[in-house]
Amino acid sequence: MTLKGTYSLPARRQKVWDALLDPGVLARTLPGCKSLEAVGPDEYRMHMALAISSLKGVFEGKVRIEDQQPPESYRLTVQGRGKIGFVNGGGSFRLRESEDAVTEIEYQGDVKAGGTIASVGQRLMNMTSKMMIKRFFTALEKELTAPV
Amino acid sequence: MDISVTVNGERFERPVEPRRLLVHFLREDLGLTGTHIGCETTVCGACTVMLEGRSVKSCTVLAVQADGKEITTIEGMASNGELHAVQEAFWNEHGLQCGFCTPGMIMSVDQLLNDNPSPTKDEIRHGIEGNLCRCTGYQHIVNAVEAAAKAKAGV
Amino acid sequence: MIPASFDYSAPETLSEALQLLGDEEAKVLAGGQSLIPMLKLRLAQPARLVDLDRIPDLNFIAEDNGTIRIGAMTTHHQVESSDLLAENCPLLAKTAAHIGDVQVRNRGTIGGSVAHADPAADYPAALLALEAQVKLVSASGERVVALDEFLVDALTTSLEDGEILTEVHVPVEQAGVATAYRTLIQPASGFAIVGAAVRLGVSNGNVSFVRVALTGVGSKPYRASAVEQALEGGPANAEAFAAAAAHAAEDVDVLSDIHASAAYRASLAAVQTRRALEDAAGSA
Amino acid sequence: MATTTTAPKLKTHVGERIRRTEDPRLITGTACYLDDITRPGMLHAAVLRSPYAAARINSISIEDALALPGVKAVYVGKDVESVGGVPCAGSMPDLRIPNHKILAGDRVYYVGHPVAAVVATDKYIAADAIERIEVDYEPTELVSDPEEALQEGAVKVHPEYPDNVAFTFSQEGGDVEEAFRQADVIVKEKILVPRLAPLPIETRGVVAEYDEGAQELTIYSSTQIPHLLRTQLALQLNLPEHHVRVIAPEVGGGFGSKCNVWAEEALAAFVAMELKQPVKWVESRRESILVVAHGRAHVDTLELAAKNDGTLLGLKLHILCDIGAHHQLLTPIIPTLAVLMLPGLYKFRSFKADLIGAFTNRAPSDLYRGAGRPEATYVIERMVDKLAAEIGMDPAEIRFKNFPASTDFPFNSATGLQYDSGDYATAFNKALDIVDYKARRAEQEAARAEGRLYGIGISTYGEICAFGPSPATPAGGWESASVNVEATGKVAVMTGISPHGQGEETSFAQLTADALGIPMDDIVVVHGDTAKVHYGIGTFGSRGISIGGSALHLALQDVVAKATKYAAHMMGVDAETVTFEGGVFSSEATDSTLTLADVALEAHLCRQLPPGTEPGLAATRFFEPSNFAFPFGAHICVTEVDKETGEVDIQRFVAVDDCGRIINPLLVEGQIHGGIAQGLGPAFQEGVIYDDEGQLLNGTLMDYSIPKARNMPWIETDRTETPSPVNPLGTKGVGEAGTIGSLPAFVNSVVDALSPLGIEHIDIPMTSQSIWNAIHERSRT
Repeated sequence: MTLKGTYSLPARRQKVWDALLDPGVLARTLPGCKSLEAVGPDEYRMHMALAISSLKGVFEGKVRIEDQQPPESYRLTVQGRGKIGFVNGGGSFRLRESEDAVTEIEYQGDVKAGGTIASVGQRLMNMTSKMMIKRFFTALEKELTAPV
Repeated sequence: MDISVTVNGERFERPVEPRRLLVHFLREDLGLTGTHIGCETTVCGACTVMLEGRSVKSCTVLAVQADGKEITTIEGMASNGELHAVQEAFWNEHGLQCGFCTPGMIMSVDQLLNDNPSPTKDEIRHGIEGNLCRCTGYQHIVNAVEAAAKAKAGV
Repeated sequence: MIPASFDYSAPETLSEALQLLGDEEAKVLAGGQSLIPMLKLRLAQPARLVDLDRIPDLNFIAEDNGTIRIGAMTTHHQVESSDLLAENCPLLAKTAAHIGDVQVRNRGTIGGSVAHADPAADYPAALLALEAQVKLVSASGERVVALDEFLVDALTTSLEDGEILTEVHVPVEQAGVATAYRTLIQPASGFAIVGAAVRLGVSNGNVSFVRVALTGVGSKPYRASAVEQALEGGPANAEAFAAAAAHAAEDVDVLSDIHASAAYRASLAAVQTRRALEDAAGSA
Repeated sequence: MATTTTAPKLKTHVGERIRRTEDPRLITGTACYLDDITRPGMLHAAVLRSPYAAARINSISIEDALALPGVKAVYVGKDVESVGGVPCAGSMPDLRIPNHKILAGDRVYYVGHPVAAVVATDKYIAADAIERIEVDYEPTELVSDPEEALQEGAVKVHPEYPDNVAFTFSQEGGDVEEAFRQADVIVKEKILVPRLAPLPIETRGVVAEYDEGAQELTIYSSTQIPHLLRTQLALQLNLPEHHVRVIAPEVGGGFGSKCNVWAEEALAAFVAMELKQPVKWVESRRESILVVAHGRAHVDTLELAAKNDGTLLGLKLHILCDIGAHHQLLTPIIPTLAVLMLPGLYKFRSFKADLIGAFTNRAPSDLYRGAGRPEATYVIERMVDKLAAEIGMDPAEIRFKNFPASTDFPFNSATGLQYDSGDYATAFNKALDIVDYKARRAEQEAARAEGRLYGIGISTYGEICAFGPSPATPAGGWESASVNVEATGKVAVMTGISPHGQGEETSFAQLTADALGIPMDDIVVVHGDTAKVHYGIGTFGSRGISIGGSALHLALQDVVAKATKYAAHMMGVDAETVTFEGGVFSSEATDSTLTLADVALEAHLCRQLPPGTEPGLAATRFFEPSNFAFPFGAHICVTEVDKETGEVDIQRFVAVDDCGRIINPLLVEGQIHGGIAQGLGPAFQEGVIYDDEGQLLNGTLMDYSIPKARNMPWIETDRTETPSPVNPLGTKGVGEAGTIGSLPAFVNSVVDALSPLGIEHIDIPMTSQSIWNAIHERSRT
């Protein structure tokens, strides 16, 4: 399944970039992320507990940041495995700063699921993925606009 | 948990795990294997039974939810050796082939005719959409429902 | 398929239920027609289920002062076959008849459905068109919120931890307002690919009142305000309906899945909205 | 003994609409299906399946599962290495059969591949234990699409082979190149026939029990082929066949999916022998959709050469069959049947077909109702329609033009089959009359003038069934039957046929009642237990009545001959003077008569048997047919398509079928209706969807859509009866006809409806979305 879209954040591009690559920020903003620990350069092990209504899944996964072109673009891949199957996602993020210090993030990526979630959850896949992205950006926006 | 359920007029008391599905309780704990399991997602209707007089899919009801309630299964449809009108009609009209969906189908048809004693063909098809049959193409089932309706009305 | 273990309670009063829900891992069981399949697939593994079925005050349909209150544990079948609703809120009764199949309607409840917030469920289209409200009760009090605010996103509501949806409120239908619900369903699940609910009042050939809401199109059912605005006060004829219905999926992030692409859903949203408007106009 | 004065009615059962004798147990819930079986001390098994389409298994940790109270054992691949692999009966010269282990070894090849099995005292515990097994998978590259699988440099499903070709098969008849040179018109099309889940409402299941003292393994399996399963299990487990007993209990539908030998059957047998406790495994619906061999799975490329007057000259075909990662029992054989039946009902002068079976990282494909014939009929019926449109000829007329005449039979098809008997034009005319074809075309013209999309679809189909004869059937094409007239006068019929909904208990009792002149209530039809009946091949390919019924017919003749001899002896007359009618022996030589029961009792008591005759009144016969039988018919479908939503309203569906002589019209109608439902499913709703990672995306009945009551049109049935000369009953078979005949009628009707928009073909399933897409693309350009 392909996902793409744009999201505008009220912050300068460098600030957004720094946040996006900050494991501390990621740990707080990735939906369901319980812990994120570095296992290599730009590579993290992640423990996720996703909960949407009564749907619940615990995933162990890997997050990798690749092809960094600061502060313009990078690729993010996420792999998660759990009892109800696995989810692999990869996407590119492109950052553009407009006048009045607003940064627009354009993302495009693929999400692939396997196991139970693939064979029973198709109806929910698209909407939950979109929801995850929305949750992520909303959390990121909160993070960026929080008073320091 | 201990539950007490009246099935086909007989009261049963059994301990069950909260997660035990009603269909497993009926089939395995009470030995009433006429109710079948065809899917896990509340679609096929093979497990249909009457709970407090309304048809339900017993794979999507917990046994504990039925505590203190009354259930009728396919085994309770015939009485005193006489087939129920719906059973008789399914037999006469060849409303079944492999028979696996049939008990659930009969329970649904009973519900349908209780709600609407003289349904049209369209109403019959609508009334049994919670029951999948892979053998008959439904046509003889529709005939059977019409025949049962007539028999029940005494015409 | 077999659920993972959980504890089960079937309280007989609401306050007892609220107390039991204090536990973070507890989940309300309100009919179970969506929840139990998820338990069986082990996509949901709550520690405790709190079954509302034995609380007597949650199953009723009553009218007072122009508002119809429906208890959360009222089944779809009860809504579908209620004389009170058939007379005073026909849109809701006919929408209930579209849900799932007979067995599901015998077991599934309006409160369970609304709180589950499935974006393809039938009820929300009618309820949004009816500007319905839901009553939410917690140990610390109760609140009544508009359904539009209650539904946050797919499978997500503004229900707080420890809160229970106890009632759905809809208005007694106004005189002279005709209603219709049109769906195109996904043939396997019976869920709406697109469902459009319409309330339409016409006087002197012009639209005097209109409410349009859609389900299945986006990740959240919604009021199609652009359609309503295009119709309000204008002529109630086929051209106007078609022109207005074209706005049905405007500004909506339309869902796409293996059953229907976003383009198809958006097109269906317009077609079904137009047809529902025509149905309502024809039945008035 | 009284003399009867009025002649008894000779045939009171065969040909009558008789309600079924098997139904009382089915409508009262007292029938015993597989999951209804319990044995003392029975354990419950659950299978852990791969979530990956291709992966190496680095390790499997089972300790957590074993630690769960109630768990008896956990098995992984290495534990069951002594058990033979899942068998495949194909025999092409270049056939590659990878080792199909009953549990994966160090690799998995498709999503759903069995990886481990848990055995516990309770199925709830088994389900919990499955979740506690930790498998360290290392995903590897994979190929999910069959066309990609054959590309140069494609990922290899089985690294031990140089490419993904599982087998090839070619056939040629006549001079096809010459035909294409002579052609006025050549039409081409690429047609996809998606994978279908067979989906009987009862999933698979097996109970295995081992009697250590008797060394007897008893396998209860929801199977269509108990004897073939016994043979294969004996081979897999290295047991003498007579130490294996297979029982098919009440079987809740099969549609070909239970005409197979499954890994789980051998697994359950192995576990029962290891643990010395009975064990049950019942498949979940999700497993069923995921791994029960899917049917069809073709990518067909066709070219049809013809004259401008509609004369068909030649056909070229390339079939790519996606067989999945492993073979099941008949995987390579099914698409070859499609090749053989491709000429359909038409006098093609030439023909050339190439078939490639491709390995992919998907679940195996194998037979599903119709098995090869729906694929063939669908594509040829589409191509004939396409040709008719191309040359501006009526699709009915082009069919009449190319039928062999009824006097041309036996008719040799372009692929070398000999069609036994037929009268295609009569059946077709009957269907055209019922639907009032001319009136429908006029209605179409009027509808089109209003801009409505109204279509009339025709399918004149032929098929091959009543499988035998043996040299052309992989497992043997014969069948057995025994008749035993018991001392009480009641009759037991034992058949090698193993019905699962077809109603042979009734139709066999009808044959027996008429042959012996006794009421059906006095007859018991026994089947599905290898310890009770002679070896038989089983129920598939509409062989029940034609082959099994014919064996019964022969055995009944033997019994009557024997009884006549005894009766003559008892009456003291010459056997030649004895007649047997309506269950009564009489002779003009004397006034006395004897009933069958009188004779049966004497045959058991043996007080006055003729010297040199054997006691008892029983006979066993085996029947080998001389050829396949070739049913045919015409289906016509009238539809209107909703331009805006893509929904299809089926207004009429007429089916005129000829399945040879008919034993019970009620049962034949039931088979036709059900068959048509399984043609409608793939036409509009069905088809498993895989993504490019080999994940099956519609794995439950919430997403995989089979017809519900409201999806089915009212079916108007009629028939012609052209007896088959290849068996003594003259029957042909009807199990597949509806499925084969209806699909092209549905599709041709929708394409006909859409043709004013310039649409020439639409692939199945024709969902409202896909029809909307086709309309939408046209209206954009």
